[in-house]
Amino acid sequence: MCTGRMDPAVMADAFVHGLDGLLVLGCLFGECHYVTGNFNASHKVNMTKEMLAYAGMNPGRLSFRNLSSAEADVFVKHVTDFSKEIRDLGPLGGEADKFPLPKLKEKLEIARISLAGPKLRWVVGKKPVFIETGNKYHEIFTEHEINRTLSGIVIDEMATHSILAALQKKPASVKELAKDLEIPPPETLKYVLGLKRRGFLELESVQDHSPLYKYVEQEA
Amino acid sequence: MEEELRIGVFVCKCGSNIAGALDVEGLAEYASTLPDVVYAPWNLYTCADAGLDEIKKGIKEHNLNRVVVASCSPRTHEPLFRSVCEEAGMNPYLFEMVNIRDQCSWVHQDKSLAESSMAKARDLIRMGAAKAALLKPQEIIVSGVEVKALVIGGGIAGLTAAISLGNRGFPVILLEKEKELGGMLRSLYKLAPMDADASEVINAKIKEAEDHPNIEIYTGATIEKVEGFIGKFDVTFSANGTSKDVRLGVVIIATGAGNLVPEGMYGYDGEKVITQWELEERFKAGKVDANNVVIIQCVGARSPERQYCSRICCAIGIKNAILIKEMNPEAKVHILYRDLMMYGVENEDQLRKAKELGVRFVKYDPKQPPVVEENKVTVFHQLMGTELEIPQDMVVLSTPLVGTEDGVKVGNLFRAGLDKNKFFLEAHVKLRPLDCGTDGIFICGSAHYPKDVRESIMQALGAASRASIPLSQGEVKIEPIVTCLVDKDACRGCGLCVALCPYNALEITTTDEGRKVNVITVACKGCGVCAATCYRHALTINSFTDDQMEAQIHSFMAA
Amino acid sequence: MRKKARYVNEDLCTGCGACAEKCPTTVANEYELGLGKRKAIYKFYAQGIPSVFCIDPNSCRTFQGKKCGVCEKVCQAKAIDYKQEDKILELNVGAIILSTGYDLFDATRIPEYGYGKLPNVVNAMEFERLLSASGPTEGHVERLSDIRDHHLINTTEKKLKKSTKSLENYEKKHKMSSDDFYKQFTAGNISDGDEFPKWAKQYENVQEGTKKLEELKAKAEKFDIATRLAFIQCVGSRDFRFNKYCSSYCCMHSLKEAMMAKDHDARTEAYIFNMDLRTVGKGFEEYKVRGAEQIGLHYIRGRVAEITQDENENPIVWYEETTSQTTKHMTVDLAILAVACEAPKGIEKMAEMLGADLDENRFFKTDPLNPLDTTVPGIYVCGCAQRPMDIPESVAQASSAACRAAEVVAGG
Amino acid sequence: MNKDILIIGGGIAGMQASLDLGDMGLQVHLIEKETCIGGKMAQLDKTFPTNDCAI
Repeated sequence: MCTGRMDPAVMADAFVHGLDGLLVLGCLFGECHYVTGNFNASHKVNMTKEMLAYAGMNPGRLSFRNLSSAEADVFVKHVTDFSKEIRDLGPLGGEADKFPLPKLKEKLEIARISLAGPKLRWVVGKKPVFIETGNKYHEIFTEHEINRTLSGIVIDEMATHSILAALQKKPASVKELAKDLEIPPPETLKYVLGLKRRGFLELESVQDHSPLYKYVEQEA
Repeated sequence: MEEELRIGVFVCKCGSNIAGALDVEGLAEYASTLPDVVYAPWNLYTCADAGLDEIKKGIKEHNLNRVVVASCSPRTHEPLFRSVCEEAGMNPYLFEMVNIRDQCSWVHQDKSLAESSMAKARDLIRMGAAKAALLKPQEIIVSGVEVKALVIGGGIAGLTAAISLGNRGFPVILLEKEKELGGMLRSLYKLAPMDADASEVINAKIKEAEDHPNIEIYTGATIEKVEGFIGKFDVTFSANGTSKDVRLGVVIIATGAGNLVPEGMYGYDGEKVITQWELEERFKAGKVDANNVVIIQCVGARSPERQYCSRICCAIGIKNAILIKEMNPEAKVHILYRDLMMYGVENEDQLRKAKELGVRFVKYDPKQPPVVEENKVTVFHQLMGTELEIPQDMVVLSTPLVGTEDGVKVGNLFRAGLDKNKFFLEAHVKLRPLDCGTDGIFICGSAHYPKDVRESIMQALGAASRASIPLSQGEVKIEPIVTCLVDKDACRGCGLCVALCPYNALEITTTDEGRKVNVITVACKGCGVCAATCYRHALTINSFTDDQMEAQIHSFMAA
Repeated sequence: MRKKARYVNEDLCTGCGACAEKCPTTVANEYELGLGKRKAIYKFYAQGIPSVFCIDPNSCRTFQGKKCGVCEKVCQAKAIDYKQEDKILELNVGAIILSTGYDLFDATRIPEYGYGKLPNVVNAMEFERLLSASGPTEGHVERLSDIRDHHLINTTEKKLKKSTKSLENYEKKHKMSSDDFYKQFTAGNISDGDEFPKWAKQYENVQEGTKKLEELKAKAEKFDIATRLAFIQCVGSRDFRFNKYCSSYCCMHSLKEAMMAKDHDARTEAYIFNMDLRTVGKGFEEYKVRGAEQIGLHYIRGRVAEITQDENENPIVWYEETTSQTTKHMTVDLAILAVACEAPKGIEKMAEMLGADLDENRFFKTDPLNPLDTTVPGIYVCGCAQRPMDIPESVAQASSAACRAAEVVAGG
Repeated sequence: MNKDILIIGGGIAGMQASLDLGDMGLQVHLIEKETCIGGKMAQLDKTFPTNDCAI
């Protein structure tokens, strides 16, 4: 097995369960035992890091570093350095992170669901293909372009899944959602309408001229 | 119905290796309190006969259906423990190993930190047991091998490899892109140090291959399509206008190398300023009558654009200098060099012989390269510190061997990697110098790196030896730690996993239910990139599933 | 064929190492080329296979007729068997592969390099052990004279402790301080009893030892990692007095060692004295260029004429720099000799036994067009038994030799 | 004819030859004068040009 096996959702799951730091150590670039696995791993770790940071976690808690199996001293250095960095950050949900614990874990769980979802996985999975051989029309993208796209998706996914999670608890209006989730109301409306169109939400009732939306159970 | 979990944890003292730093009895007691653990003894040496018997006895007496050994490294001991579990009637893949020696007792020997080392050992054991609970039985994968080999390239390396495999009784198909067999040796004159005639050497080999009952030869051949994997490569090639499909077990790549044409360097014109290869042709034609010969080494090599040393050019330059001197002792021969790469036994002899014959050696600095002019070469002699003017009526440039586009094509077809100089990459520089990263494909000769005749022959025999292993076994056995499609309904046949797989181990097939991925388990190495990427979570890796990893994490956090 | 007795039952030994921990006898370790120590019951190296210990009868106390048996007592696997005997095995085989390897050139044969006399002149293999994290210095490159002095400090301390203890005994017995006693004794006031000269002698020992220890410790305070390194190429190779051939791998070996040393300590300045730096393998030239441009190794073209040492036992390397044609010298902390690869001792005997010819360099004779075949059909050769070569070439050649052998015994 | 093969020397070359032949299904006898196989390579710390560990 290779660092390429590191599933973004599994990494997020670890933090949801209260892990304070996660260090992924892979082969040196170009010397991967599984040819290209570590490149895939680094793309995934970077994306996961961005997602979790967006959810409020200090990005220093997740790190990807490289070494060869012959470098015992480098291994010791990486592990020692990283444990010191994490000790300095303190436990998850402390001052280093944007939110205190119960809220941060809720946010991280939404990040986990986003990372397990198809959209981010698809784009980060395609990243090496887009950079190296291009898309169907042989358009080759720069890493910068892909990363910009990914950042956009991170924001969208986080918002979408936050809305879904909130509505699973109880029906709410766009105004309420926008306030609770700290998303600007026009954006919230856009996400809600999109989710409604895709059949994730439906109108529950109208109160004070505001429509309330509720979550629609999805068939497997 | 799910069978009840009964986990056995065996904690090893490893003499004092583990017991010296950890309280093994305490760990065993701790293990017995873990969920689903029904039996947790400790052993002095779990790997010794007594310890192994105890595992077998434990499985029988306590009806264990999962076994965890907390001891040393799975690298060395996992196969042993697995086979013991199997002997006791358990599926060997229901075994899990925890490394509390290398990862705990050896690195945490500080007695003052004994309590935290113990905590870490407990974490490791708990995580192992949590994973063991989710293990599923697996079966070793066996795949047949078509007893037939393909050799690509009919030079000295390809011919030698084909003959050797043929001698072992294996049928061989030999493909050569040119109309004639022989490769680079056909254009050479004499071979050093044995002073043999290159044509005689290669012609003898060609005859031996052509007369060999086990070797089928196709010249003018190009490979069009390659599918499959070790044991079952399906290759389509065309030779002289007809197309042919064959199935082969193994492939030896011996596509050789090309010669760099030094356009624009040192006034190269192919007339008065020629390459070593053109000199060889003139030798063969008996047309060498120069009296003042200047040979320049490292032309187009060891430079920023082509950093590597081509290994054999010094020997070729000196061999040809000797030939000129032997034909015409009055001729003045200068070799302008940077370092004389005359490694080994015979090469050093050749160098000495050249000096004895009066060949002059001038060391030049690449920062002040020689200048070739009409009838003279000017060079700064690095060792004498003076500028020399050497009269010339022939300049010979020693150019490196270079990787070829044909090689790149073959490499792409077989998914065999090449380096930036277009030479084939070996699986491991030191330990697997003849194997490609892709199983069942082997390399030899100058396709791998510039080589002289002796080295090419040697490597060809070595590649034949490596290739004969799957052929003589008749099957390849593969650990079942491979990708598997766990959720066929989820798969949409998008092909993302196929694009990312470094081993060509996945393919999209059209089934009654639409496009679905198919895992070619024989080619899979179990890296898991596909499983971590699949946006539908349809793929996983046996024995490293998301569930198992998450169970370990949860168990770790549960402390 | 003689299978030597290990005096340890291979089937029972688990390789735990309890025996070696307790063994009272310490001797120089061949694996560390004498730089380290091992016990009389030992494993050649930590990761060695088979992972089974063996007893060296030449140093084991039991075999020397002394009382011991410690290993037998501590071995929980009951694997110690002092009565094991050498076994003669007879094998009938269809083919033989010779992979007898090589010996390192004995650098004492070049007296002007001072190997064996100057403490800080080592050979490349010894330096390899100094670099190794599992080696005698745990990877710290120390001058051998410093290692020797550290060792000397230890032994002196031990001796001193012993002598001080006996002084205390005398003091207790005679109720007199040793200082007083010695004053009286030298003044001739105390003379009777043959114990007193011994006491006096012991007192002198302590005085002397203390002084020596202080000196050594003061010296040792200045000890540091050896950072100025001279690598001397072609020691015993490309040399008409010894081996005229080129040993092929030493240039790369020295480059690697220099790079590793620099990696261990960034202050390292490494000078590689060479005739030609032969970097002919895949990636080798690139390695050399990287060594010079990125790592900052110094390549000096010139053959070293002599190595002497200064008052601090630092080697002084005398050489002619051929590019400037001047004689120069350089003081370094360690001089590392890249010694030649030679056919091993006893090769003639083996060759005679097998009937295979050796070439003028004592390697097994082969034909360049049949590079694995010795002069005897069915006997093949690979690795450095054929000629000097590096690891990948040895591995590739081993496969080739396997192929030739298989052709003979399993051919069509 | 006897199909066994004798290999004299358990260094890297001897070990590789034995492994290859063993994998081909042939009976190999590997003999080594020291107490462990491994030869000179086992004494090396790292190897060129990749600086990989030797053991």
